[in-house]
Amino acid sequence: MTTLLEARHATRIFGGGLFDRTATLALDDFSLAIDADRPAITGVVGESGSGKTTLARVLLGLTAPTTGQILYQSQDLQTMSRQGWRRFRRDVQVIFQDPYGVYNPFYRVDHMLTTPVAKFGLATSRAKARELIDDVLRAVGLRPEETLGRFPHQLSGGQRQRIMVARALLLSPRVILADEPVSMVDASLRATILASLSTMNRDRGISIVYITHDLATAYQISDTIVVLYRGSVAEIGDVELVVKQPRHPYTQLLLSSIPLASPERTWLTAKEPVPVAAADRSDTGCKFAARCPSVAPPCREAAPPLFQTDPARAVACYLYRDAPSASGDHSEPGRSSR
Amino acid sequence: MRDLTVHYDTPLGAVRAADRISFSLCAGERLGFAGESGSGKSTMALAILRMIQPPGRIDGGQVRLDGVDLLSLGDEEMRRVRLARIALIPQGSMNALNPVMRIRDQIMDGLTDHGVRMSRREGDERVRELLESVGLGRDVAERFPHELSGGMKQRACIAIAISLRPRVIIADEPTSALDVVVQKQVMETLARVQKELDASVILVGHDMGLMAQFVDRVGVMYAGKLVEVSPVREIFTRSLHPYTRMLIASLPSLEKKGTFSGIPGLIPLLRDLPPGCAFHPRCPEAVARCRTEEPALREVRPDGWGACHLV
Amino acid sequence: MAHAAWRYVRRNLSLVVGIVLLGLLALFVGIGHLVVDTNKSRPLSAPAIRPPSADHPFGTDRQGRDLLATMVAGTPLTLRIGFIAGFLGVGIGSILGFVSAYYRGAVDSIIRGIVDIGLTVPGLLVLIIIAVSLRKGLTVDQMALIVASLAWLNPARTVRAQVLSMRERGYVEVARLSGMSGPEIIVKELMPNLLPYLAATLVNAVSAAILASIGLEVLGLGPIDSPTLGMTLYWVNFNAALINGWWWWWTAPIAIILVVFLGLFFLTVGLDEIANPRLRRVI
Amino acid sequence: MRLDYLARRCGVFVLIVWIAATLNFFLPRLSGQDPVRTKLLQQAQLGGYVHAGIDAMVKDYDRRFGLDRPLWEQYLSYLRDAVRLDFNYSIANYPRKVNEMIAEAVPWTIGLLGSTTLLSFALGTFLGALLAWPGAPRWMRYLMPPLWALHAIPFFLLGLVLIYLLAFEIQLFPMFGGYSGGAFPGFTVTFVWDVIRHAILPAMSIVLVATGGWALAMRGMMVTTQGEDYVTFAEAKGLRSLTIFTRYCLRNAILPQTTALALALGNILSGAVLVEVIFGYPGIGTVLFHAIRENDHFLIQGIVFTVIVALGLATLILDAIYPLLDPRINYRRT
Repeated sequence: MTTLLEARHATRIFGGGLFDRTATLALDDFSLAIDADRPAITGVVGESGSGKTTLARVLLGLTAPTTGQILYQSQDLQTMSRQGWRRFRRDVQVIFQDPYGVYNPFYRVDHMLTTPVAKFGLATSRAKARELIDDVLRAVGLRPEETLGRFPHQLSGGQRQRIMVARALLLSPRVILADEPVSMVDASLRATILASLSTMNRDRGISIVYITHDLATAYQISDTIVVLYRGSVAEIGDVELVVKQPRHPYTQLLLSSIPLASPERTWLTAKEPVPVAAADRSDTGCKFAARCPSVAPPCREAAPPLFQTDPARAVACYLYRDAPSASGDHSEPGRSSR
Repeated sequence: MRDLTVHYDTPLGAVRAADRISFSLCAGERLGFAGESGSGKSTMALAILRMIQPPGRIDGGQVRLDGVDLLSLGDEEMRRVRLARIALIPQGSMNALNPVMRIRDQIMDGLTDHGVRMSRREGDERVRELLESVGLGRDVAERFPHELSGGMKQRACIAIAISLRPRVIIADEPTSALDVVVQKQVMETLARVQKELDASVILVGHDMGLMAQFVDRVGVMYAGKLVEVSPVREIFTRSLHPYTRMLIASLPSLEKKGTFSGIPGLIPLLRDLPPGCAFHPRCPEAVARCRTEEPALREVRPDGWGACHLV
Repeated sequence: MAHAAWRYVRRNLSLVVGIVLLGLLALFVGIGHLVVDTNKSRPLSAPAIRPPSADHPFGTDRQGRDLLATMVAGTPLTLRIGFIAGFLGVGIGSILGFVSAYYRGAVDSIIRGIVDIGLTVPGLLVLIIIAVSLRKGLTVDQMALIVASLAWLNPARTVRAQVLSMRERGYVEVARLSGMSGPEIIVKELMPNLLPYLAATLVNAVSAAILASIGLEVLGLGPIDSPTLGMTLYWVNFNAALINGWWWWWTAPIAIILVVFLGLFFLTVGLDEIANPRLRRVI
Repeated sequence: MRLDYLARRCGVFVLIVWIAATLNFFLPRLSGQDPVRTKLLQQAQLGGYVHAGIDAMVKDYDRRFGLDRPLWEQYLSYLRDAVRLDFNYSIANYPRKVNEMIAEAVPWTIGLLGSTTLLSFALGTFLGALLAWPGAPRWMRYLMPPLWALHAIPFFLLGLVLIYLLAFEIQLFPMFGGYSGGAFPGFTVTFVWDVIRHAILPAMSIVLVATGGWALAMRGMMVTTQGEDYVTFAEAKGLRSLTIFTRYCLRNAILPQTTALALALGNILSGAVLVEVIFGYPGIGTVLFHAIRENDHFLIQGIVFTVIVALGLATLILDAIYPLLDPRINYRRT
């Protein structure tokens, strides 16, 4: 399997400089591979502070990992040539979270689209460029004449986010990294944008990394899910397996906490609220130990590796230590284990 | 509440943010108001507490609490009603706590400004009691807001809100920007505290899942108007308004994939609303009448109110 | 058209007042140069200590200078010092501010360190030390350079703060991902948003530079033989004009200096309002 | 955490002291030849009013900063003297020592500068806060424009105008000096009253100008604070409007105001120097003015060093106080 974009034991530590003793481990030995042959949508789910955004920035090459590597077409970003970077910048695109901060107030929204066209020489003439831009706008459900020529503050959050998706589409990339693309958009529009993401994957063969805190939307459009907890992978695997039969206690807690929009009342259990343990940032052992209902002595000693409990799912939890440990170096989700 | 109307003066003319909202809330009941941004749900909630800041102004209608119309009270009387009889729980995403004051003082000043005189010892005791009732340790009293997590800050706000045992608690998107696990803990605390006080709760939000699991009745708002008020069970089984049905359909479920779809079109601008029913441009079941005549909110079936010609 | 102009004036009142004041000043100096013989501003070119009269509208001073000529000749010199020092200061300051905010790292901490400490040190005293050391016959331009040597501190701080806040915005990241290089981002993405702030900082720097130059001149460290406003005040103090009741000698320079500072001040406030409209509600 | 923050602030202070001494040493030497030496030699050759001290000083100066000595050695001996606040003799009024003259002038400047800065800061902050408070009396509105316009004028200009109006025309206050000529300095009531009468005009010229600035800044901050979420929640808690005004708005708006004070000290002092010169007020400013006139380099360097160090100390004190106002400071890296 040739990999397109891959993170290999990527770790990122912030702070920890001379004076700053409080080093925060944003990303801890994270490995993920995006398959080049079968473009899929990989959902990365995690709470705030789980390292989601750091992961996005590391995969985009905006932040260098402290240890480990990020490879694009098996070339390490750190040692890639200028030519390599230009190709990387074109093939890996991004959709940011905040539709308000992404637009330079000084320019009309067209600036967001014309810049990549000019910089990457996507069109030979202005007419060709305009045509290209109109196509991608229509592809995301926007009418060009209603959108172009306007200033950012004249458009709604939903419209602006869709222009952002169009921008990613413009460069016909191989991978799109969507960092919480719909969390600041209204529910009614959320589905439309996610639908356009999955059609892009299906029709144009673009692999998508969908990073979100919302497990339900991840379930709807992803093929594979990575559950992230404080920088390390708790559970990774096929979406149906992970959501329907969650193995890791944290995934179970996440799923049980989501209020379902159905008449049956199962969510508000009358039991005493779990005493909120002060998040002790113990360095050793499993990070979830402090909040885990089935914590055991081994959990506190060393962080559990990934155990391949099913052909298409691995769990980092000692409850499944008798399962074969997943190939630590290079865990491809959705592939039958060796 | 009877025909409450709120206008905002903008450079482009007055915008009607809440248009003739009417509903009634029983003691101990949990009433939810769902709607997207710009639907006027927060405006309506703030109007109850008469906290509409200029350029907004309340133009009409009544808000009666135990028979007393709050809109006719003097400023000082209204001030005393706030927190004592109606309390607000702020949005989860806001920094609603004063960054330079300890939590204990932020609880005590609510009490003292409502004429509650108690010694230092009694005060500390009351603060400890309140903090424990929302699942916070006694040490939180001495802490500053920046030393607490998002969830703990929100529970401190709940402690403040219930400090004078109010009759009504208004929670304006209390768990927005909180993680789903913390959200559940905060909502469990709110449910327990509401039962102990036998207070009624108005929950304003956009998460229909939260509404389904928490409230007894749901009001759905669109473009400043109340388009449906029904018991929660019926909202999810046989709702009276197409917008409610489409709002529920746009929620991603965890049962089956590919079941959720967006609502076409754009959220209308309040300053130039379409004629007739504001939802008709986006409504698949719209008929000619919808484009001309604005449907009134009427009781279609016992305790089921809808504002749609087709019902 | 008049209505739109009036609405613009009402919205940016401070800006308009500032421009009007400085316009009046420019008019005074412009017409002055046509009408008045400026070399009358040299000593012994008029009878000494004459109160304002027909042939000496602003009166004369003890060394026999015609004060109107002195004002007409001196004002542009003082403004020149202010503008040279102001432009130099903002030029150097914004470049340093940009570099340190955008490229961060060691460069940033060095520049930030110098600026923070530099601002706590009273500028005038350092200028005094410099001026005293250079003692041999200062010219107006040398004066401008001396003042400029510290004028870059404040612009560096404000520009750095602005760029730091802008740098975190999403559109800088998107620009980088769209293939724009560092300098390109500075010019195309950051610079346009920064212009209103730069303009306000420039006017501030000019005002501070004029104040510093007048301060030095009043202390006797200015270009001794040039008729700048500060030097006139130096001679006022030197000859105790106040005690001797020669009121006209100091009213002229003070009136002009007031117009300069008020004009620049309203200009800064006006530009600040344009830079962030939220401030508009405050005034 | 607190100690780490204070340690860094003291580090900055030491750095300021070192910079003050370095500036004093190197700037004069910028133009190649050492102005102090040329001044001394000039003074010695004058011969007109020969005073023996000059020759002693020249020999002493050469011993310490002789041309044969390498520059860094001169620099080190200069640093040693600076730290001990020993700036040699005052060239113009030998045999008086420089730090003696400074010690005499400092209390006057601290008296004038200290009182006016605190007064204008307190008055301006309170006025600015009131102006932003909806409950403030209506007429306050009209107070803003004059204060605002005054803020644009340099201190010493207003000083000149005040002297003319209130001292020359109406003779309400003395025009000049720190105390009446004949008065005998001492802590008698008459003398103190005489000093106060002399200090009123200089003080007024600083306070009237500075107050406007603080009021404008505070009002801006109050308006922003009133828009904060915790103020909206405070209203929802039914707090009295006075409680909200003081404990929520004022208490938060005062933080940036204090930082602004620390930053403004430098400019306030520069302005005060000029005010002292205009009023002939016997503080550091006038001593410096005469030192410049008589080219008394040792005195100039002494004053500049002392003032920079004093300001550094004031900033250090303000930085030390700041964490008491803002509890978050302990955790946030400055």
